[in-house]
Amino acid sequence: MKSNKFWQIWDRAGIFVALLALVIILAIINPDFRKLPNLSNILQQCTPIGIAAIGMTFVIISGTLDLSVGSVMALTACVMVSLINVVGFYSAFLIAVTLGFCLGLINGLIVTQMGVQPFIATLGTMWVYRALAYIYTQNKPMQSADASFVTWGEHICYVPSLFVIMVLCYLAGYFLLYHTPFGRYVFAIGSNRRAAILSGVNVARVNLLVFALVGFFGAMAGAALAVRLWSAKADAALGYELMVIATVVLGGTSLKGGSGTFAGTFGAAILFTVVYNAMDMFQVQSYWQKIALGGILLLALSLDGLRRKRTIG
Amino acid sequence: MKKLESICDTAIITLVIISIVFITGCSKKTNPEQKKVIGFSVVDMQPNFFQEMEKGVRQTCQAMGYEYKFHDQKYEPALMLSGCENLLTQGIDASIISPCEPSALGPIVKKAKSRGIPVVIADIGGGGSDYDVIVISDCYGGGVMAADYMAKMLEKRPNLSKKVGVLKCMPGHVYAIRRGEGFTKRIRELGFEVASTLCANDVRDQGYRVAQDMMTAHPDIAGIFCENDPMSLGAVQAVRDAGKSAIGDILVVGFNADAEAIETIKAGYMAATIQQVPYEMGKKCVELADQLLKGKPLTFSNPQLREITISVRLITQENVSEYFPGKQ
Amino acid sequence: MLLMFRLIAVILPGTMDPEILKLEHISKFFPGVKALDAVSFDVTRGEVHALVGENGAGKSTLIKILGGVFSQDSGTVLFDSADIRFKNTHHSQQSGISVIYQEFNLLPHLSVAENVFIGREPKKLLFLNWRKIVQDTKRILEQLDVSLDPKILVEELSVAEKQMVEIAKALSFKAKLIIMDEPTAALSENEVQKLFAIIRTLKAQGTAVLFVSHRLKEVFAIADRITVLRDGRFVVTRSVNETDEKEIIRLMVGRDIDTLFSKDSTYSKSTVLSVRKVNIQNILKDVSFELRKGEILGVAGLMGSGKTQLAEALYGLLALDGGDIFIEGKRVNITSPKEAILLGIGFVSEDRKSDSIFPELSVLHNMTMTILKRLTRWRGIVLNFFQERKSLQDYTARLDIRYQNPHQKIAFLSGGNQQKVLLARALAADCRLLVLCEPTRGVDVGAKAEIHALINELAKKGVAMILISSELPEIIGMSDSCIVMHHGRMAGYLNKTEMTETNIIGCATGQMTIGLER
Amino acid sequence: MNQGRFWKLWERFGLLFVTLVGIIGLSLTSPNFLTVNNFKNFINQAAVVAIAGAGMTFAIASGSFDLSVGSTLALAACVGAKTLIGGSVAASIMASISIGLGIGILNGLIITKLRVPTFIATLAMMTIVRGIALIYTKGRDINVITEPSKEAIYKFFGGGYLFSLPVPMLFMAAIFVVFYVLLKHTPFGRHVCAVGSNEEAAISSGLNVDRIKLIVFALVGLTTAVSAIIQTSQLMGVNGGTAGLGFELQAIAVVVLGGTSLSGGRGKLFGTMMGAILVAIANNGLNLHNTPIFYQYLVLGLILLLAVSVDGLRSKFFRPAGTWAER
Repeated sequence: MKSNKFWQIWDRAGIFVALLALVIILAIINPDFRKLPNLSNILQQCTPIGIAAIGMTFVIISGTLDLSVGSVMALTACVMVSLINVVGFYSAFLIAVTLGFCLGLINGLIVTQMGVQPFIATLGTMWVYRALAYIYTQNKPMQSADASFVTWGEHICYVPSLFVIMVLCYLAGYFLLYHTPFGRYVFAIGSNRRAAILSGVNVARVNLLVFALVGFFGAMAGAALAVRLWSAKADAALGYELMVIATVVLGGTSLKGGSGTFAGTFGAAILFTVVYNAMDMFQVQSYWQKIALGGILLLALSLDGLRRKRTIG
Repeated sequence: MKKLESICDTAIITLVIISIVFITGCSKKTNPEQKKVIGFSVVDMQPNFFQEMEKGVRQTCQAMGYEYKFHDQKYEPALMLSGCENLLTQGIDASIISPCEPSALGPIVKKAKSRGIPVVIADIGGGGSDYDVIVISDCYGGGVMAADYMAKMLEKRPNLSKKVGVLKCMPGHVYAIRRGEGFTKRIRELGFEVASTLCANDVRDQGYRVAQDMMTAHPDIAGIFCENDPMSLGAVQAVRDAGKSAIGDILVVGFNADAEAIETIKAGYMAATIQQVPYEMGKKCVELADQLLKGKPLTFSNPQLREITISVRLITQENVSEYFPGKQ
Repeated sequence: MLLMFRLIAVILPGTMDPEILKLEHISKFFPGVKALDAVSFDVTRGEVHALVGENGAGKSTLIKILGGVFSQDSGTVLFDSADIRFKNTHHSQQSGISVIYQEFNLLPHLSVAENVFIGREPKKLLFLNWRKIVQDTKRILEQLDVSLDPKILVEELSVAEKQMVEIAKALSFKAKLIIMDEPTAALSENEVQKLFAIIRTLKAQGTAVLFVSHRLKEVFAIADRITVLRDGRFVVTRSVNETDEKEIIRLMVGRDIDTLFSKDSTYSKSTVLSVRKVNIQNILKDVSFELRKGEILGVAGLMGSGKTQLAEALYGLLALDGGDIFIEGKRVNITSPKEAILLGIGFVSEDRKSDSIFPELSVLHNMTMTILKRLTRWRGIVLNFFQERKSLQDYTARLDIRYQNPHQKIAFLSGGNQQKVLLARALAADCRLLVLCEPTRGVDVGAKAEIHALINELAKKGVAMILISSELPEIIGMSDSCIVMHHGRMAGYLNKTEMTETNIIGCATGQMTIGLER
Repeated sequence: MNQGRFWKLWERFGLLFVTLVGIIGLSLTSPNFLTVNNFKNFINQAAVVAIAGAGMTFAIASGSFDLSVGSTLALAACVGAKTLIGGSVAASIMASISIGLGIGILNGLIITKLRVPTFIATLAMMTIVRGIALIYTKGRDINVITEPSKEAIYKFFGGGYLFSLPVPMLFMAAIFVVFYVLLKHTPFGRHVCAVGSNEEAAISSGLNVDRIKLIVFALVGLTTAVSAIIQTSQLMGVNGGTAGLGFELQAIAVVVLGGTSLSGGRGKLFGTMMGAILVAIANNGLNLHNTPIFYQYLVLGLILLLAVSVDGLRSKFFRPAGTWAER
């Protein structure tokens, strides 16, 4: 029981301990890293993936996956930026988010109504949405004459407004997951689908909503990306889906479903950014950066795996 | 229990943030009386072109006694932004950027300007941002050059048709689009038909396949222009596999003069390529940065765009050995 | 004595000692738990040795050690007079032990034949010898006289058929010792008889059988000796003719338990549920019955008789092709479990592992899953944790569920307690009609008695219940009236007096029909 | 029941039917489609994906999949090409094969010994191997220009003919026959399905699950290496950074297109082959009609979605009598 307790704490806090250690070490050995502007950069740089990871956490807890999130980010971002001139930022943003929600719904419908495995369904839509983004933009970079929206990318005394928004999103997600019946159903489905059905959970509807959430937060992330880049392009966020999934898993959410935490995802999102940032600071050759990222993932999960192996006995 | 856990989570998060702030509190400014730093952010260290350019910048920096900091965008706008931000925080005095996404230059240039750091754009495009100067190799001109050459060669062979094809790079690379435009416009003027324009995603295997399909769709095609050299190498292979020659039967002209392309031309498999001078471009960029730091005035080849164009040259069977003596 | 036997065994290999299996001071620890504490007993050749004890007594752990899943922390296993420490499942199979685990270990996407011979497929050169595999499987199945096509995929089989495949698999080993963990749990009466016949033949051939069951009637019917475990400790080994059920139960539980299966029939006249000529194509035909407030209706029948589907239909899982269901006189059309719950129908499924519990979730969350909507503030948006806790505590008190804290994962609870949590889940949605499928399957005697008492109490409170069970004594003891299914039809509608084992089996096997005019 | 028959037929021949429809449609719309030359083209293109797909089919049948094949292809190709420049053809082949096998086994070890979830393990390996390939080639293209004799031999694998049939096609056919026998008629093949079907049961049936998984991933690596060799010999060169980008998802897609379910326990090898051919034909057709690249993404996505939706709907509406839907 005692060792269990320890591992429980480790499951929840391990990522933060690692993050804390990393930050402190880096801050001590690298003067550039510990500059305030740099740290606020880190907080800003982690927003797109961080926000996208919220939806992904939901979907992974419910025992499935969504590979289309990168494409959703690109498509919604392009639509948003292209519309800013026409309808202004706020309405454009609303439209983009609604679009994202709908794209998510489409994924959900394919999964629940057509009975397609989520991995394949979203793999398909990943290609389709990407294609739509290309077709919509005709590969021209989307820029808006009215550049007022970029003010969202600025800091308030070193705290990036995007990061604040991200934190708010996380609080919302946390509330949704732990304080509403819906959140409880998400866990139920991930843990035992048949039992969920027998308990009168409307599995199809919950699944649908989960995918819609991924789309929604995907759109938010897309918007964040556009705000950071002052522009959007059809090939933006290429391959982000895997990064996002990696983040969620590194945060301690099991791909088997039924268990997971938001705090973990949050920590993992920051951790990845810190690592990237540090590697730039130390002028690590970009080829080695790939290896480093893969290594971290392996390390983290093999620790986990070995532990599980031991407790199984 | 659950409440307790959630509390512990939030506690940890706040702890992290606090500690960050605390650490920054004890951080000190880096002292100014050391040699000046030039930061270079490159599109992607995979194409030879940019590897050459990076070499140019690096070696010139060392030659002129600047400290050199480097970043690779890996063709990812978000990384370009964060990388450049990181360079700025590393206290560079001048920045040279070859942007993978010109339209996303805005925030970077603004940040740099706000710290009074001059920005030199190396090739590709300025995306309408407020940069100091852009050194750009004449991609459009190169396209035209390729068209002229192809026309000239095809005139010599009346038995061939007047159909040509274009292999395009991944959608939306500004420089590549310019090359394509240059070629297409010119070759049409010269009375040829661009029978097929297909994208081969920059890469060799796609180049090979798409070229094959192109030849199937238009068996009588007489020439293929490729917007970069990996694709042209793929095309050459496709032509050879079809039992034809890429010099005689289907003229393949590439762009970039990658080392591999030069080898292939020397080996007599490929007709021509357009040589850019990335090394010189890198060198030029550093010199300009130097002038800007010293506050000297610049002379533009196109003032309103603050543009300095670097001309390109055509490498063919005839002149390859004179420009590239010896093995690469 | 033992030493001598061993010496002999060493000196002259021809002679062998009478024990096939000898356990000496086997102990096994898990983090925090002492699963087995110096357990020693022996099984002689050609004997049927029953191993009984409450859940958590350490039976499963012991079996897993013999099966090579775990290895003991201390103590020795003498198997076939050799001191063996099983490295893995393969090793123990090689040595001549075959285990029928309680939770099925079958491969749904493979055929019956492949499942029987998995890991030991007969080969021609490098390739599978399909013909031999299929023929051998057929032979074994015929032995069991089960009519199954060896080529059919296991995923298409019913629970009982799967159990039969498990048994066939175990037989195919030609093992010296066969361990059966709750082999009859999924079987109906006459399938159990078949199994016993086989066990007797095995016994005659000199194969030893270690028979683990909660059903003492069966234990006494088949076993020669009985070993009782309690809380991981060895209690006693008795031969059946020296003891009786009451004593064994006392030894298992450590206390006396009032007689099982008793229901004082007190139900009012008001009808809760009435089912009229319900049809489902090729599954159910013209099933009709009445159920009054506080009445318990038993449903008996062989496997594939449609009794499970009847329950699922009532719970809105299967759509009806015809017939009407009335609840308190109102005609209702139940199309989903959700609606069923809203109509006050509770459901406890027959397969706890795959259909009922949420293993990753806590006891609390498992119990309140059906009633979350009611435990909320602000029009069902925000969960009210306080109410949630409260409702759990209510039922914990009423059902006497034992757990460490509400956030303990349900997977760590004993079968009995899990079942109680599930009952609580069903009841929580204040239900007037409770559908129980095999409510005491894989539950130990103590918990079983408690659950029966609970059912009684609920009946007194006026809850009408449908009790589907393959344990005749349970049905006869608990229910006020009982219907017997045969090939999707009702073969009998018996009242308290007509409920006898002979009647029920007669109807179930289609030899007679009783009381259908009602 | 009649419908049941239809679905059985569809399961068998649906993909073939669709492919034929596609072929007919294309040969009507574009005159150059139905030429020997073009047939050779798209069969060669199909072979590269299909062969890796054969390995992937095993992985999926065993209930997991491998995201690292793209990077593996790149590294195997790079090493092969480098050795070809220096040494003999045989050496280069050996080099590619051993790299493929090595990475496959490494994957297997990480998954079985370190107990890392397959998805993550192979995802991590994907980036790591890619990084290694880049470092190995210093990010430069490798361009194979050697004496014609050697080149001729090496080109045989990707572009040659045997009995006037394209060699890659023969490779594909051979590998698929072998793998089919392996999967359906050897204990190992059945054990792979067993692991994919129910791992715990497989363990308690005395199967050495770890070893099986290890072999499966080794097979994936091996087939990927073969694909790499064929592609390299077609291109006579490779770029470590760009070769096989997104190849992993393509491979998985063709396997699923072929009717193998990701839930494991079954493998439809010839479906995989048909899937690869179908995709190749689709791309080929779009190129012949001069369609922009991004419509190819669109078509690929839609084909995949349609194919799997049909199966999904089938399983939704036709389930065994007396069982209830799980959605």
